Amino acid sequence: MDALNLIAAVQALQPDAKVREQTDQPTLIVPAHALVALARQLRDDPTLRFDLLETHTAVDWLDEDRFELLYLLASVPLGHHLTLSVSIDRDEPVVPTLCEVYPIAQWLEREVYDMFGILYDNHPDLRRLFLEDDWVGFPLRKDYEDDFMLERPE
Amino acid sequence: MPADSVPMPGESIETPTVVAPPEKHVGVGGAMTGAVPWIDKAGVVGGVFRGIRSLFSGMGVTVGYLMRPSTVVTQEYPENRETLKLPDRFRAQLAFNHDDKGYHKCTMCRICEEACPNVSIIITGREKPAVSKKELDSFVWRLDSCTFCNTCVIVCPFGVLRFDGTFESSVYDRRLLSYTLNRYAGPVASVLEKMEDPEARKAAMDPRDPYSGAAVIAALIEKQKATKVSQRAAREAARAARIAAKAAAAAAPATPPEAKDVG
Amino acid sequence: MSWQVKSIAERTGDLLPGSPWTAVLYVLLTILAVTAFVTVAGLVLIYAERKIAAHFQCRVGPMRVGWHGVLQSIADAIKLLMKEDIVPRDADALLHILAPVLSFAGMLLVMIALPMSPTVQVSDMNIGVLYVTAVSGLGVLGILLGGWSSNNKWSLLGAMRAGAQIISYEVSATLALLVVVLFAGTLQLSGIVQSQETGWWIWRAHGCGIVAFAIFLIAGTAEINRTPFDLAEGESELTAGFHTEYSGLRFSFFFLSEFLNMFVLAAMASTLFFGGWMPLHIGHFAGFNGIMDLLPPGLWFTLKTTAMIFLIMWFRWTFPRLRVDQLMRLEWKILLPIGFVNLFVSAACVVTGFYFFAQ
Amino acid sequence: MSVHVSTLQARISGESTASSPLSTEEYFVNMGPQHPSTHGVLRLVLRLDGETVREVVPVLGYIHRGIEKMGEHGNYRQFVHLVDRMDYLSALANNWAVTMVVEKAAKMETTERIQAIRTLVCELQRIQSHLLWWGVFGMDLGGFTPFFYGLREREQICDIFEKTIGARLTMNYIQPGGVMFDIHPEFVKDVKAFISYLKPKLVEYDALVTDNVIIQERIRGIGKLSAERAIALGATGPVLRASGVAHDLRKSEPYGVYSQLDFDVPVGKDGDCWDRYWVRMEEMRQSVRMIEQLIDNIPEGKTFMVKPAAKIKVPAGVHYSHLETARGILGVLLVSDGKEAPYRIHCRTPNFNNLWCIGEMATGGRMGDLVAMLSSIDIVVPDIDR
Repeated sequence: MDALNLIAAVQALQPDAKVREQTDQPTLIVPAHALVALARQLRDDPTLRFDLLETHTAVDWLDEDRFELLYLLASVPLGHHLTLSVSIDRDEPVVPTLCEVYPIAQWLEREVYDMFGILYDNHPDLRRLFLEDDWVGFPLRKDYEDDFMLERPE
Repeated sequence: MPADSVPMPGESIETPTVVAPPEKHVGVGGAMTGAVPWIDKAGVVGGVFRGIRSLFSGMGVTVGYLMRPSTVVTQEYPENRETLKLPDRFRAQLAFNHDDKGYHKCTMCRICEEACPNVSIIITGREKPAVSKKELDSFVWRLDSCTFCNTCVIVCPFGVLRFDGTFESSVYDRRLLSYTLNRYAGPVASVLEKMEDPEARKAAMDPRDPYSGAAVIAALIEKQKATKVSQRAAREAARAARIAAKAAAAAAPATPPEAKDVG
Repeated sequence: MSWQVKSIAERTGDLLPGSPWTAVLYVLLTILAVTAFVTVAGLVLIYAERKIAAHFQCRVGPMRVGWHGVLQSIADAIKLLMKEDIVPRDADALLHILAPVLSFAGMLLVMIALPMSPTVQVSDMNIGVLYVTAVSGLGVLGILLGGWSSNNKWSLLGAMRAGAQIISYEVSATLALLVVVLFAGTLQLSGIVQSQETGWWIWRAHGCGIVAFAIFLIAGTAEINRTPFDLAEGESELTAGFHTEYSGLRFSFFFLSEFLNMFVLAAMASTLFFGGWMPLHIGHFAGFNGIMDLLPPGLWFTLKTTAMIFLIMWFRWTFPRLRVDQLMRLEWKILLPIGFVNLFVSAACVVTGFYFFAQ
Repeated sequence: MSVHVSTLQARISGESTASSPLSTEEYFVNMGPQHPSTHGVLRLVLRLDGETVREVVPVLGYIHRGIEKMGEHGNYRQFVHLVDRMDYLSALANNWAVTMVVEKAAKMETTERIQAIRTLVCELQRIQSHLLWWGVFGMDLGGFTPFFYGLREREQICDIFEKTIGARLTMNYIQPGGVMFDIHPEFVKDVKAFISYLKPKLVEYDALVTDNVIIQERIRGIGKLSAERAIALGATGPVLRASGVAHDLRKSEPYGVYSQLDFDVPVGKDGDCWDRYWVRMEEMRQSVRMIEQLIDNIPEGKTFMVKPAAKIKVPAGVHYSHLETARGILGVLLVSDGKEAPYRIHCRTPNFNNLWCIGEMATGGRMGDLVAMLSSIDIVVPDIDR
């Protein structure tokens, strides 16, 4: 399915979804509360069949005071791709988990929690993935400061 | 696309595949995995014999190598130093290209320093250039942090740098891993070659010790320490200001209703 | 011709006829002889294993210490002696220390019963086979204790595997030994060797010998914990199994006894199935037998044992390891039934006298 | 709302789930971070019942280096050499993944020659990676000798790389805009000699390992992963293909010159360890096929399209591209704000997702099986931790 049809098909499922500009793959901005339901529909719809969550990560838009969560979905049998983008408030970073739809999300979300401190609602096993449990701060946030971090001399 | 023509996982779109691992099962008929009681399995005798034959064929492979000492591939390293030849492009140590007279072409443009991903190249200039505008004092290369990515070599516009295959670079003191690559401090080859008087040339050049890099780095670290203190102070001030601003922003909407109540 | 069997015991008696010190001297001489032999044989075996393994794998092995690394084993021994001897804090210290000694002692005790030539045998017991089977079972005690006392789960897993494995395979190995005992009609090891004067049991017994030999080889390899049955060590699974927590001298005790057990296995296999020090004889074909007798019996024993050891090494450097449940199935479902059937068949052979050159 | 942040300690101090009176007490054991068959510093906390594995809790991060954070502090060209250190056995493919997304985003042009060289070296490296895996697989199953045979052949590929690229492991060869060097004059000859050397060796491998009855008994039928579960768990590469899903980006979304090459995608049936083994062995043969087609047909052309020192500007936005390494799909997600350095760069690494399957595979198996499964997944730990 080509990008335009794909976007139309998804928007039929979730009318709130808006197209995100400046991307090279079809990307839709989805409200956080609609995420799980939409993902389940995307996975189960026989014409879409997004059965593979290829990756999930976050972007810290410090200036706009929000986190953008990116879910890269792919369909193994049909071979098309779709990115879901969810923006959440930087001060209250809570988003529903996708673990029930895509089991792999359990690790991917743990990584994002570890690096960005985004909390996943209903996640069965939310803890840090790479860093130690007592690590302070979330390293991939743009305002993370670490005295040991190497800096390029001017 | 109609739903019934959607391929199932596994029968993906027009991909020529080699399916099915070979059916010749050389196992002993599941006798050892316990999936099937071994007596019930038909052809168990054949399976056992095929299994034993497979063991012998494996033994044949290994003994074949034992019998042929010519297949030994070990290189006994310090003994084969004479014959050991590394390829030209092998990246082991960064080196300066000095011409026959010992001059180099480095103009101190610092492109390599900027291109280096992890500050393994530190270039210092001379305080008082004698002849040309910019003169190289020391070109320090840190082997201890270099990742041998070769970027400095390909970005250099004058072909000053090269990687050579001198791979035996272990030392007992870590500080000795900072090399000064240029043999002398002073102007580039093009400037030196214009100077007619050999004595003047010599005066413009200052010999450099290859192991003096450690001193350069130590000085740099001292300088960075000083700047880091001030930088940290600035950072903390900015952070405090940010927090204050946020608190103020949080307090701001709360204030008017209070005022209202009072009023 | 018949070989005169004369053990060290008798020789010591010749040395000091009628003296009460004979017994003491005998014990001292035995200890000295066996210890010296064990040490030298251990070093040689370790060197041989490293070299043979290397050439199986297109390497050269130790090359630096001495000519082609012949002194490598000695250098390693010195290194092991100088290493720190660690007893883990929460380990059962007494048992931790005792375990390698037990393992080593089991191996040493077997060593005294082996007939290496008509004149080189420490003690020629009339229950030799029974003694060897019984005493070699002592080694498993050392392994179990070592794994249990280390207070390490990996060690414990390795020890439990080893215990289950060695005890299981002991059954098959003994069944295979019994075949030869049946044919030879004696438990005495020198007697078994003598009984092969007209030919080795491996070919005289109409296939029973070959089957028994195969079972003995498999079961024996399993008993000495070598690949493909090295589950007790299981380097890639259990890091080092029962000796994970051992270092220095104590580790070397385990190590040495493992290698010497391989020698014991090879010596037993060659004694029982290949005539031990008995040269290759064919029935009463005196001419051929005479030519074969030109080589001294000690050399025959060495050659056969070396061949056996090489075979065991060959297995190790070719085969992968079995899984623990497959190991048990191999023993109880395959080897043991075959062993029993083989025993009955050979008993029938003995009763009917249906084998080559039966007297 | 039920957001509860847990800790490792809480995770592994669960109660014993012994169900029958015969079952023994369960215990936890740490496999790793230093363990011979975790291939690096991976730590698996195992809940064991005797020899039976009840649960696997992977604990990651022992070699986490923050490559993604480092990427935000340098320019695009400087990021390329960092990804060498992720999956060090497919360093070239990693280079290519970053290069691909940068080239796609910045709309840089390449020549046929560049693409052919990239494809060629990546296929060589796939063989190299699978050879090492083959050796290690044999070693994990207790046979020591395959390790040396595998490394012996791999050494020859490393020598070829050494000549052309100048490095053996961390190459930094494929750059945005081209490849760092043109191929060495002896490259074609060396590769041909290697291919004719490798073919009989592959037959020998079958005699030594593939057909071996012990190997067959040990890896058949264990670690099964159905096609649906493999996709749901995000597995890619040989792990996914062994489960019967013919998903290979070289076929489905061809990059480089793969679309001009004739090759098959090996696919397994049951998704057990044996299928994974077989798929990798067959992939080596397919790679040999590809190299044979390509080696005589490297087109002429430039090998570097831009000046190496030229700054790369990527337009603002989200860019993603992925390719197939020896272990699965490596995707690079690039979020740019139009500046010289990436705003955020994220690598979707194959091993991360493949390792996640071990929990499902190993439960109920035995200790020895766990080692075989872990080896059949072919993990490279730095690629998981990044």
